[in-house]
Amino acid sequence: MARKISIKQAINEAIDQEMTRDPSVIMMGEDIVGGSGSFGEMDAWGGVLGVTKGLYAKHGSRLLDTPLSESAYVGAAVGAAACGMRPIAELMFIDFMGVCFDQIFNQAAKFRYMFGGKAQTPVVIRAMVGAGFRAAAQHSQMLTPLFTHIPGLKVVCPSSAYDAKGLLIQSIRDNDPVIFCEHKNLYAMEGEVPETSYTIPLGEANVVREGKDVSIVTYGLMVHRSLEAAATLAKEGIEVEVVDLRTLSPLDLDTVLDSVTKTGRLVCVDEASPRCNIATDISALVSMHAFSALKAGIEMISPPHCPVPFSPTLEDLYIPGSDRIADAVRKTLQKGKK
Amino acid sequence: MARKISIKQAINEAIDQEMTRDPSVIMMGEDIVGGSGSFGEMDAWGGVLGVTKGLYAKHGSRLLDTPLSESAYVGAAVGAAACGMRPIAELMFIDFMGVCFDQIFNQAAKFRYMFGGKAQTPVVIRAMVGAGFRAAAQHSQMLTPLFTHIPGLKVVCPSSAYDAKGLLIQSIRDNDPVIFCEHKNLYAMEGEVPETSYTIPLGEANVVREGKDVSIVTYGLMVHRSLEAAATLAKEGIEVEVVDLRTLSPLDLDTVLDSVTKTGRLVCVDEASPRCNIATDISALVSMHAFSALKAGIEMISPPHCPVPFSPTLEDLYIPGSDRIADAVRKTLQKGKK
Amino acid sequence: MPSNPFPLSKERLLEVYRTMRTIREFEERLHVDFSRGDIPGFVHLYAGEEATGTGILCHLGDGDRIASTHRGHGHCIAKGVDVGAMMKEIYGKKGGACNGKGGSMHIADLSKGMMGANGILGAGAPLACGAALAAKYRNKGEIAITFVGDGASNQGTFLESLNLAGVWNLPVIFVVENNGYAESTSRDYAVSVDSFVDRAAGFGLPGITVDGTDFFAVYEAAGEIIRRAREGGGPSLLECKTVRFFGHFEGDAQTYRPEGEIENARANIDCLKKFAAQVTSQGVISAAELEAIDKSVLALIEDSVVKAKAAPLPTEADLTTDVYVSY
Amino acid sequence: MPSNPFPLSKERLLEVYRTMRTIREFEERLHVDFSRGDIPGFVHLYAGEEATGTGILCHLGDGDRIASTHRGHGHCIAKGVDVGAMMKEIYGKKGGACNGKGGSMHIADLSKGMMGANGILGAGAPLACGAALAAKYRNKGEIAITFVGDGASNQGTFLESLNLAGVWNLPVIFVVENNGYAESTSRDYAVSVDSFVDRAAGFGLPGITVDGTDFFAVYEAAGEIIRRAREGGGPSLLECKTVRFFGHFEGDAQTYRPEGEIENARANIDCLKKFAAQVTSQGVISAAELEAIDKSVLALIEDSVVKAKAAPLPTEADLTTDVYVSY
Ligand SMILES: Cc1ncc(C[n+]2csc(CCOP(=O)(O)OP(=O)(O)O)c2C)c(N)n1
Ligand SMILES: Cc1ncc(C[n+]2csc(CCOP(=O)(O)OP(=O)(O)O)c2C)c(N)n1
Ligand SMILES: [Mg+2]
Ligand SMILES: [Mg+2]
Repeated sequence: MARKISIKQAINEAIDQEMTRDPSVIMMGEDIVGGSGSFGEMDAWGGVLGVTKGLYAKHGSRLLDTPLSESAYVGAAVGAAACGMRPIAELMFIDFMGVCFDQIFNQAAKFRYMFGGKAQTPVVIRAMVGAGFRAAAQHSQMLTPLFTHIPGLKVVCPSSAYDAKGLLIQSIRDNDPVIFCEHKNLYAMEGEVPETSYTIPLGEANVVREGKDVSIVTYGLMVHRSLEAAATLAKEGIEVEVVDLRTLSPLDLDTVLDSVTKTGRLVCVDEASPRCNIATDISALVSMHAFSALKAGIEMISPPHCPVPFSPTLEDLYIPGSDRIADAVRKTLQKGKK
Repeated sequence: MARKISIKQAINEAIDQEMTRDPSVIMMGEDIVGGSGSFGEMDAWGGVLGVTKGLYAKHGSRLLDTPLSESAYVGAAVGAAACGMRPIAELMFIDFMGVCFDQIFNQAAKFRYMFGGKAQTPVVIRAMVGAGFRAAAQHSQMLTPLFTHIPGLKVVCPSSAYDAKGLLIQSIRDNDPVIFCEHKNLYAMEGEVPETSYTIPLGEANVVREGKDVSIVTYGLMVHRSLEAAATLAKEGIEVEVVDLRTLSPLDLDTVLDSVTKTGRLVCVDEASPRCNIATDISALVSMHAFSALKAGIEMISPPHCPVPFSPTLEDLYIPGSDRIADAVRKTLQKGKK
Repeated sequence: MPSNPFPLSKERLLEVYRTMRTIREFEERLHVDFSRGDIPGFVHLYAGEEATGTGILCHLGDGDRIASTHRGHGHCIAKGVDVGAMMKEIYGKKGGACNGKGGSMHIADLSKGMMGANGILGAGAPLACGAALAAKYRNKGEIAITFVGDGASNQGTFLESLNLAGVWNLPVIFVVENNGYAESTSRDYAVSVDSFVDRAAGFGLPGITVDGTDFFAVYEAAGEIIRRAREGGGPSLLECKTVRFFGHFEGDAQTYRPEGEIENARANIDCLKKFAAQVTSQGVISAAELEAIDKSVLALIEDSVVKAKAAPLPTEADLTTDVYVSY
Repeated sequence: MPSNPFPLSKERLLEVYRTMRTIREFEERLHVDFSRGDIPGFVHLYAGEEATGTGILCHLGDGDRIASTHRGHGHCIAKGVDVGAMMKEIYGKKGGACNGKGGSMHIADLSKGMMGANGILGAGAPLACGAALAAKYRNKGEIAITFVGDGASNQGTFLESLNLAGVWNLPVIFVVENNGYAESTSRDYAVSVDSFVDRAAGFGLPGITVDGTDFFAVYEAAGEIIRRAREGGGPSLLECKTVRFFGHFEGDAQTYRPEGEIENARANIDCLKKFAAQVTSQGVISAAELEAIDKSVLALIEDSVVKAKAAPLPTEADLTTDVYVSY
C-alpha cells in the first residue's frame, strides 16, 4: 500500500467510486461542476477548492451546479434522499449553515422519528470547517458542536486521507443524514490510501498514538497538533495517548473511557468555540462515567470565546497550538492524585 | 411587594416599561400585534400566546407585524440595532432559528469583533423554548446550547416572573445581542413582581435553595423540577442546593464553583438534548476548575438523544422529571469519596 | 340516464365527493373533540379548503410525491393516507400514522407519496424539489407538489425553491393555498404583490389563479400544469383562493375576522355545497347518492375516533426507537 | 469655457472620477500584491464595476446606510471609508478599518454609514431593511442601500427582504450588480427569470435595469429612485449590468470565461474610459486634469501600501477584545 494521495484526492475518489457503484448517488452544490451556463470550459472549477474536479466528466448530469440558494438545494437533497436517492450536498463552508439549518436539523434529522420510523433520509452534507485560511469570522468556524447536539444527525470529521476516504464512502452508504466535515487546512495532507473501495464504520474512534501517562481526546486538525505535542512530550519522557474521535455522533465513548481508565488523565482538545463544545462534552461524559479513574482534573484546550480573527497573527494565536496542548498535559501531570 | 403576576405578564410589563422609557425600543414579529391588514379587530392576538397583547394600543407603530420571513425581519432588527435602535424581535418558537440563524450568529454576534469594536448591536431576540406543550419535534426544543456556543451572543433563560421582568429589561438595555428564551410552560407561573422598573444583571446566577450535601445546577423549567426533587430529598435528610443559572452566556461560573466547593457533589440538569449541552458545559468546567473539591462523579440529567415526541405519554417520559433528578442526587451520594 | 358533462366519470366524481366529505367531517369532528379537551397540541383544520387539495391531488398516483404544511389533514386524506391511522396519530396513540411520535403537524406516509405535514413554514418546497429531482432521474413521468399558505409564501425557503425549480426545470408544482390569513395577519398586509401570478413570473414560472372553492376549476387548472410537468415542461405555480372555516388553530378567537365572514363563507362558498349543486343539477349524481356517502363517511370518522380512543398509548420502550436507522 | 451638459458640477465630476480611479487603482494594486503573496485570505476585486457603486453612492450622505457584499472595496471607497485604513485592514494590521480583525470581507465604518462588507451572500439585504426602518423612525429622509450580486440575488434572505421592504414601505434600494457570473456559474444558468425587472415586479417593487458601466446612466437611474425613497415612495430594485475585470477571487484561473471576454471588456466597456471620454469630449474637463487625478490616486495607493506594510501587527492582547461591549 504505497500510494500516497491528499485528503482532497481521497474525498474525490470516494465520491467517484460511490457514484460509479451506485446510480442513486447524485451530487449538488455551488460550482461543484463549475462553468454551468457559461461559454468557457465546463467543469471549470470542481468546487471552490477543486475537490470535485473531474467528476462531471465521468458522471455528467448526476452532478448539479446550483443557484446560490442553500436552503433550496440542501433541502432538495434531503427531499431526494427521502425519495430513494443518495444525494451528497456540498455546503462549501460550514459557516453557511445559518441560511439552511432548518432543512438539516428540523427536516433531515427528524423525519425518521417524527414519522414513526417510516422514512429514511440517506443524505450526506459535505462542508469545509476550520480556521487557518485567513478567511476570517464567517469562513473559518468549526460549528461541529451545533450538529453534534442535534439528535438524528451523524457527524464525521476525518483527520487523514485514509480516514477521509473510508468514512466518506461509509457516510454515503449510511441510511441516516451525515454531516461530513472536511478541514480545509488538511486538504493537502497526504497519506497512504488503498485504490480500492473500503469503509470505516461510523462511531469508531482511532487511537492514533498509544501512551500510558495522559489521554488526549480530539478530532480533525487538532489530531495533528496533539501528535506534535505528544512528540515533544515524549522527549520529556511523557507518554501521551492520542484518541482521534473521527465521528462525533455517534460517539465512541468506550474507546475514550478505556484510554482514560488506562492513563487516569485527560486533555480534551477542540478547535470549536469553547462553550458547549466537543471538549466539554467528552470531559463531562468522562467525569460522569469514569470519575474514579481520574487522577487529576480534566484539562480542556479550545480557542478563546471570540469569533475567528482575520489577521494572520491573531488567527495563529486563536487556533490551539501544540505548545498549549503540551502545557495542558504537563499540568494534568503536576496535579497529583487528589 | 404583594402583587403577583405571571411570567407572561412580567414580560409584557418589561417591554411596556422599556418602550415607554426609551423611544428607540421597537418591536417586530409575527402577529405580535395581530390583525394587521384585516377588517376585524387590530391588536387581535398580541403574539401567538398573547404575550404582547395590549402593547400596540399604547405604543402604536413602534410594534410591527411582519410577513412570515424570519431571515428578513430578524435581520432587519439586527440592522436597525446597528443603526441606533433597540429592537426586540420575536422569533415565536426558537425552533424556527433554522431559517434565520445566519442573521443571528454570523451577523449580530460577530459585528463588534469583525468591525474591530466599532459597532454595537443592541438587539433582543425573544423566543419560546421548551417541551411539554404537546407541540412535537419542531415546536418544543430548547436549543439553548446552540446559542451559548456562539461567541458574541448573550443567552438568558428566566425561571420566575421576577427574573423574567428584571432580566428582560436588562437585556433591552444591554448593548450586545441577547437571545431571550422564554419557557412556554412557565408563562402561567406567577410570582411577586414589583410594579416599578428594575434590572437583574446578566451573568449572575441565583441560588434558589441552599443546601450543603449536593449542588444541582440548572435553568428554566428544570429549576422547578429540581426544587421539587430537593423538597422530596429534604424529607430524606438530604440538603440540596439549587443554582439557577438564569444567564447561560455570560456564565456565572463563580457561583457554580462556590456551590460545588461547599457540597462536593454536582448534578447538572438540562432540558436541552444531551450532547454538547449546558449540562456537559457546566460539568466540564467544574471538572476542570474544581476537580479537587469533587467527592464523587458528576451526574447529568437531560432528555434522551432523540427529537421531542408528540404523544403526551412519550413527551412526559422525555422531559426530565423530579424523580430522575432525585435519583441522580442519591447516586452522587452513594458514590463515596474516591 | 343524462350524459356526463364533467371531466370525470361518475365513479370518480363520487370518489372525489367522498374525499372532500371525509376531509370535512374529519375536521368538524376534531373541532368538537378538541374543544372537549380530548386532543393534545396544536391542530390546524382544513375545513373550507377541501376542493383545493382534492382537485389537485386526485390527479396523482402513489409514485407522485407531495410535501404539505401545518394544515395538512386534507392533503393527507386526498393523497390516500389511512384515516384511521391519522386519527390515532392525532390522539398520540400507537398504530398512528407515525406511531404517535409526530402528531397533527407531522403526519406522513411515504408509501403513499406523502412526505409529511410540516411544522416549519415553507419547508416543504425544497423537499418537493428534491422529490421532483428524484423523479427526473427515475424518468417515469412522476411529479411532486408542495403546498404553501399565502403567509408562508414569503419564506425565503419557498422563494429560493421557485428559482431552483426553474433552473433545474423540475417537475414540481407550487400550490399557494390563499385563505386570506396567516394566523391573524391578512394576506393583503403580508404579501407585497397583488397577484401570485406576478410573483411566479418573477421567477420565470407560469402562474395561474383559480377559485379554490370550485372543485372543477381547480381540477382543470391543476390537470393542465401537472400534465405539462409530467411531459418535461417544468414547474408552475397555482394559486387557489380559498377560505378557512375555523380559526388559525383550534382555540383561536378570530377577532381579527370581520363579522359574518365565516357564516357567509359557509353559506355561499362552501366547496362541498358547490360541488353537490353542480353534480346534482346536471343530474349525473342524485342527492341520495351523496347522502349515502355522507352517512358512510360519518360512520368512518366515528369508527376512527372510537378506535383512536381505544388504541394503546406508546410506552417508554418507544421513546428512543427510530431516531436513526442505525446508531 | 464650454457649458456643462452633465447633471453634476465640474467639481463633483472630478470627485466622481477620483473615486472611480481610486477604486480601480486600489484593486489593480491588490491584484499585483496578492500574486506576490503579500496579502492573506480571500480577496474579491471590484475592478470593472466602479461606475455602479460610484454612480449610486455619490447620491448619499453619511446618514444614509449601505450594506455591502464580499466584493466590497468599491462600495467602501465610494461611501467614504478611508483608503489607508482599508489597506491596513486587508494587510491584517493594527489601525486597519477593523483593527485587522475583519479583513477584506468585513470592512466596515459605521460612522460613514458603511455597515460592512459581508462574507455571507444576501445577508446585507435584511440589514439594509433594518437601517431603512431606523431611518423611517428618525424621519430625516435618510435611506439605505444594499448591494447583491446576480448570483446572490437567489438567496432567500434577499428575496424575503424584497417582500418585507414592500410590506413596510421602507426607504431602501436593492442594487443587483449583475456581472454575469457567480464564481464560475453564469447568471443565465442560475437566475430563473430573464429580467431582474420582472423579479422586482414579483414583489410589487419598481425595477429598472441600466448599463452599469455607464456612470451617467447609473447616476440618473439611482437619483430618481433614491429621491422617491427619501420622499416616502418606498423601495426599488436597480439592476446594473456590469463586468468583472478579474477572477471571482484572486487566484481564479477563469477557464469558464470565453476567450477574449476580459480583453474586450477592458478595451470597450471600461467605465473609467467611458467616463473620461464623455467628460473630455464635451470639453468640461481636460485630459490633463484627469491625469493629475490619476497621478495623485497612484500616490495615495502607494502611500497606503507603504503604511500598511509598516503598520504594527495586532498582538495577543487584541485577540479577545471587542467581542462584547461588556461581558
Ligand atoms: C418558519 C415558521 N415561522 C412561523 C411559524 C408559525 N406559524 C405557523 S402557521 C403560521 C401562519 C401560516 O399562514 P399561511 O401560510 O397563510 O397558512 P394557513 O395557516 O393560512 O393555512 C405561522 C406564522 C412556523 N410554523 N414556521
Ligand atoms: C450564503 C453563502 N453561500 C455561498 C457563498 C460563497 N460565495 C462567495 S461569493 C460567491 C459568488 C457570488 O456571486 P455574485 O452574487 O454574482 O457576486 P459576484 O461575486 O459576482 O460579485 C459565492 C458562491 C457565500 N459567501 N455565502
Ligand atoms: Mg393563509
Ligand atoms: Mg456576479
